[in-house]
Amino acid sequence: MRRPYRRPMPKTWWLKHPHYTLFMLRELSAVFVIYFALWTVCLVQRAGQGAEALSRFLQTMKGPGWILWHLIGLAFVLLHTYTWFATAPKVMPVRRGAEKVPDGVIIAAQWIVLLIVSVIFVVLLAATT
Amino acid sequence: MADETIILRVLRYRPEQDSEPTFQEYEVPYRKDWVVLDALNWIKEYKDGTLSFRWSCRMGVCGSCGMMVNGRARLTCNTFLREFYPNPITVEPLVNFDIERDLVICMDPFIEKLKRVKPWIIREDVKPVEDGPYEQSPAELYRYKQFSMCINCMLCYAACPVVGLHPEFIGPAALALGIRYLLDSRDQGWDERMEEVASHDGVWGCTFVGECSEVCPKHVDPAAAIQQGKVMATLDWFKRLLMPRGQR
Amino acid sequence: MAELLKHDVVIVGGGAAGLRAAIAVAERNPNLSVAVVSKIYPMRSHTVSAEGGAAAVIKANDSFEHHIYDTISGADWLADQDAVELFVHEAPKELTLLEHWGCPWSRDPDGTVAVRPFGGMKIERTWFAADKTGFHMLHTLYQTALRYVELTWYDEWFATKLLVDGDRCYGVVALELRTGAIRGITGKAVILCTGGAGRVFPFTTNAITKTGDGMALALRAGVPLKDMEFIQYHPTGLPGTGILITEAARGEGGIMVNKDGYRYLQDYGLGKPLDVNDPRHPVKRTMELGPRDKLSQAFVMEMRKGRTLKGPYGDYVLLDIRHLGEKKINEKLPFVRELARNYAGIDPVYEPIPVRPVVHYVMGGVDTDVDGRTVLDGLYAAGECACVSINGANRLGSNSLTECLVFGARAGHHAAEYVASAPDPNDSVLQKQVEEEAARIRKQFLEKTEGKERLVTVRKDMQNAMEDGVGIYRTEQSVQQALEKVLECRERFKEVYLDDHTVSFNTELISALELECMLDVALAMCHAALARRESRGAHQREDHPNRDDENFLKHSLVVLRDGQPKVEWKDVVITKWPPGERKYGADSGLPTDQK
Amino acid sequence: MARSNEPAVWSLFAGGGALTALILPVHALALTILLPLGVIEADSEKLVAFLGHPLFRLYMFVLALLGLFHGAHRLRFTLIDLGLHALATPITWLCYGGATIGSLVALWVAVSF
Ligand SMILES: Cc1cc2nc3c(=O)[nH]c(=O)nc-3n(C[C@H](O)[C@H](O)[C@H](O)COP(=O)(O)OP(=O)(O)OC[C@H]3O[C@@H](n4cnc5c(N)ncnc54)[C@H](O)[C@@H]3O)c2cc1C
Ligand code: SF4
Ligand code: F3S
Ligand code: FES
Repeated sequence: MRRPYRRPMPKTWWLKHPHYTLFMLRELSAVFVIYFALWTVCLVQRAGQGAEALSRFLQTMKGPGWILWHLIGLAFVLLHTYTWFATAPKVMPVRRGAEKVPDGVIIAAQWIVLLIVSVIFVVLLAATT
Repeated sequence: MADETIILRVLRYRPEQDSEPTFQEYEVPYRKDWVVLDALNWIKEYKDGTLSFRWSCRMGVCGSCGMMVNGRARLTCNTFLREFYPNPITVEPLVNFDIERDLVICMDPFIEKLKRVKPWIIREDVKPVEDGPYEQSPAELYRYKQFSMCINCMLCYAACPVVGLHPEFIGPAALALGIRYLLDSRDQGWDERMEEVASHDGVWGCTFVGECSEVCPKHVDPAAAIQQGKVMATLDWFKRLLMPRGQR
Repeated sequence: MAELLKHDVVIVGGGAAGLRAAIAVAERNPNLSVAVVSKIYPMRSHTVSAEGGAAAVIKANDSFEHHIYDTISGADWLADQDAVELFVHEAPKELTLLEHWGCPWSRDPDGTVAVRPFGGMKIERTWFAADKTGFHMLHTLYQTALRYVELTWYDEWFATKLLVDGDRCYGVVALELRTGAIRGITGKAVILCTGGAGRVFPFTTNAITKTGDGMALALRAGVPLKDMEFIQYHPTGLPGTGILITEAARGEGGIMVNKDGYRYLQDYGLGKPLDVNDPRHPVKRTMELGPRDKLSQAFVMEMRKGRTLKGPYGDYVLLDIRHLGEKKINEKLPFVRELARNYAGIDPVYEPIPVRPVVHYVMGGVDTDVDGRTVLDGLYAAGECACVSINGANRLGSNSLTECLVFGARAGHHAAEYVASAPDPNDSVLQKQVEEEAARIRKQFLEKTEGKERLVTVRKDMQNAMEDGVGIYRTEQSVQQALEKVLECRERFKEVYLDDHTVSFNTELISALELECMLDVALAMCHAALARRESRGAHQREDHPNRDDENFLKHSLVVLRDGQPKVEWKDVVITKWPPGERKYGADSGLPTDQK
Repeated sequence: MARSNEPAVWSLFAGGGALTALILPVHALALTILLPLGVIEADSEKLVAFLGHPLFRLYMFVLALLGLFHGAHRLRFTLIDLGLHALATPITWLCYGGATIGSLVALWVAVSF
């Protein structure tokens, strides 16, 4: 005689273990990726309306609410970066012969690239403005 | 030391008498070198012969003793009591599977999924045995070796929320196995196997929660296998898109 | 009563032997319907825990002659030489097939299959997949078998009895675990591949499932069990759990020392030790690479001299692989490291591993010929539950996995041919037997209302009796005592009362059925051990310390005649290799050495 | 089972993930925080020139395209995983549809500068 019992999956499954919660936060970072992308479109659009419009826009963004919001966004973006880099060696393992290049090396390499890109970005911004 | 004990809270479900699972507590002698499985066996042998669970090798290689120990999917034959002592230990059957009885889950869906990825060497030209083994360099071996270490313990299925949310998902272990064969230099079954691996229920079901690899006792890293499978499937898709049928 | 489940061939067991047999039947005749009955899911079978490797001649420096000689001398000349010859010749083909099916054999840099030395071998010839050979072989076989639609899988069905009509075997009675249904699974041929019986002893490398079921089923059906007195102790099991540390650890250069750090094996006719840093170390057929029986016996001698270490789980010695270094250990022996860390609490990279001899393998089994045939038409056996015999008085490490393949395949092929001409079964006769067996099980276990014995106490008493009486060294008296205790346990078994009287997934019932089998197997072991009044290989009678080819160059056969076990004898087949002295160490005799 | 066309969106998701992981930290920090706060001092005219430079407009478009598809892809699965399995199809349309519209807007802003 069989009567298999099916256990329902609770809607709050992602609160059951810190790993799942972290996963949800990682996925949530997508909201801020979208946000920052759209924000940038707005920024350029304002710039297109001239220096004055742009100044007004930036003036609004100076408000503490906006700054706080962007800081939170930045934190999520960093979480995205951190998790994305950490998974790269899994998605695209690099091999030298039979040996796998250690994950740490690949992760470190990405952070170095990030650093270089960031410096270039800031230098370009500062130099031209 | 001989008198020390530890409490095991064990989920019981007997289809002939219970309408739903309930917890039962057992007080078990505590030994530093006992694993959870030893405690369960002690219960079965001396206290309550009606408790059912699966096990065989007791050395972490047959894959039959997977259960939820304090909410985590573990092999009970290498999960030591000392990790929890003196706190009670909760033992439940693996989640995301139906309970057959007590700690025994129904494996049918898993076996079906294993078959789906065609986990065997597919060849157009079969080499006669007399001509000896295929050559495979250590480097070629290591491309898939890690993904061939799976003991089918299904801990990853219990850990993966997608398996619970979306029962058709082929799941981490079976996909890792499919990818193991895709990566094997001796295999020529790429197209056939890709039909399943690159399907909606295949690698594309995975949202990269990554917990499958966290719980895997054999470091198979099915999450990595699946992500590599996504890359393989994507390259393959573009190739099919760009190349006319005849040239593939 | 439910219908019979009808097939052409019924295979009992989903280990290496059973799966190989299943594939063999399907390949030989795709029109046949094959049932694979296994009490656990096939990939859980104990083959999965085999670590070290599988032997077959593949390298240019090796020869069939060497493999044959190593096997026969290792067997202390009790192996049938025609069988060994055939085995050695078919071995490379079988391992190659496994390679073609995807087995991830470890490789040499040039892409050919790598080999390692094992105990008792003159030339290294053990194919391996790191130290998880059995695991990889079993999963390769299972996965390959999944492609054959001819196979019907009876996973988690427990075979309790052979169906016999007249002088032919027509299937089994089996219990489906999850429903508790007891059904007849019929076919014109049955291949028993149920594995060994290490659990008859308290301290074993074997999984809980190795309870000699197939041997007991055959014995009850009147088929003889051969050479049951030969029980292999593996010299390196972890104290307490009995978990195996593979011989490959020594094959790669590991050494064994006693409590004084002394390589004691040199005192027991196994040659002189070389320094571990000497490039010639480890020397084959010497010291740590001697055969298992000799090494286990040496341990007992050391213990008697008080030169072993004492631990909570009895005496032990040390297996030291530290000098291999972390890199080599990780590459060649990762599982050894994992097991030692988990179950002995030490890391072998930094500390020696505590080990002691532990029951590992039953050389004996269901008496078969080289095609797996038994004296009962339609009944075949292969793998550890069978005795062909190639293992004689002591199995050579890594021959057994290969044996499962070679003789699993042969049994499968032969059975596929046999069913074409065998007469159809008489279903009503079989149906009646199924009903009787179902009634027996219900009456004896499920519907019983009282009884004063607990399963575990009977089992433990039997196991301890066997360890005490039929261990590494035996005497007439010790075996006699064991026999009496086993008989007593059989009586007490009738008084066993189960807690569980339900039908779905009743694992307590399964344990009871297994114990019933073990009691029969233990009985056969005792009778055979009493009858063989000589010392040979793994059977060491202190009251008869020498080998006696005059009287005992014979296989023992235990048969049930009118319900009573009787010991009969059968000649060993000697073809080209007359019995000689087993020599290990510097002067290990080899035909080629004499040239 | 048939092969899925998921690679079409997945490649955008993966490209977007990589790009945003690399550039968004400094991008967000510099443009959305440091610039408004005046930590990075910028003359408005020059800033307009910088933001209006064809290269920056191209960058803005690529960031929007890949970023939006990356985000849409994740959002889609997150919503489904949170229990909206039954609405999988509309969610999918909504997410990628939104990303497409957003990308078109970005293209228009970039071109019409
Ligand atoms: C720890 C360990 C390490 C080893 N290492 C090596 C090695 O390195 N090299 C080597 O050559 N050999 C090795 N051996 C020996 C070798 O592994 C075994 O002899 C071999 O695997 C036996 O295979 P088998 O197919 O006969 O049986 P098993 O693999 O034991 O399979 C038995 C099958 O029978 C089924 N079964 C049993 N009873 C019933 C029943 N009543 N009803 C239904 N089904 C039933 C089981 O479910 C199982 O599927 C090792 C053994 C052990 C214990
Ligand atoms: S991938 Fe790991 S966790 Fe999953 S079944 Fe295989 S061994 Fe178990
Ligand atoms: S946990 Fe599940 S979602 Fe993917 S990465 Fe592992 S299969
Ligand atoms: S009992 Fe085999 S893995 Fe635990």
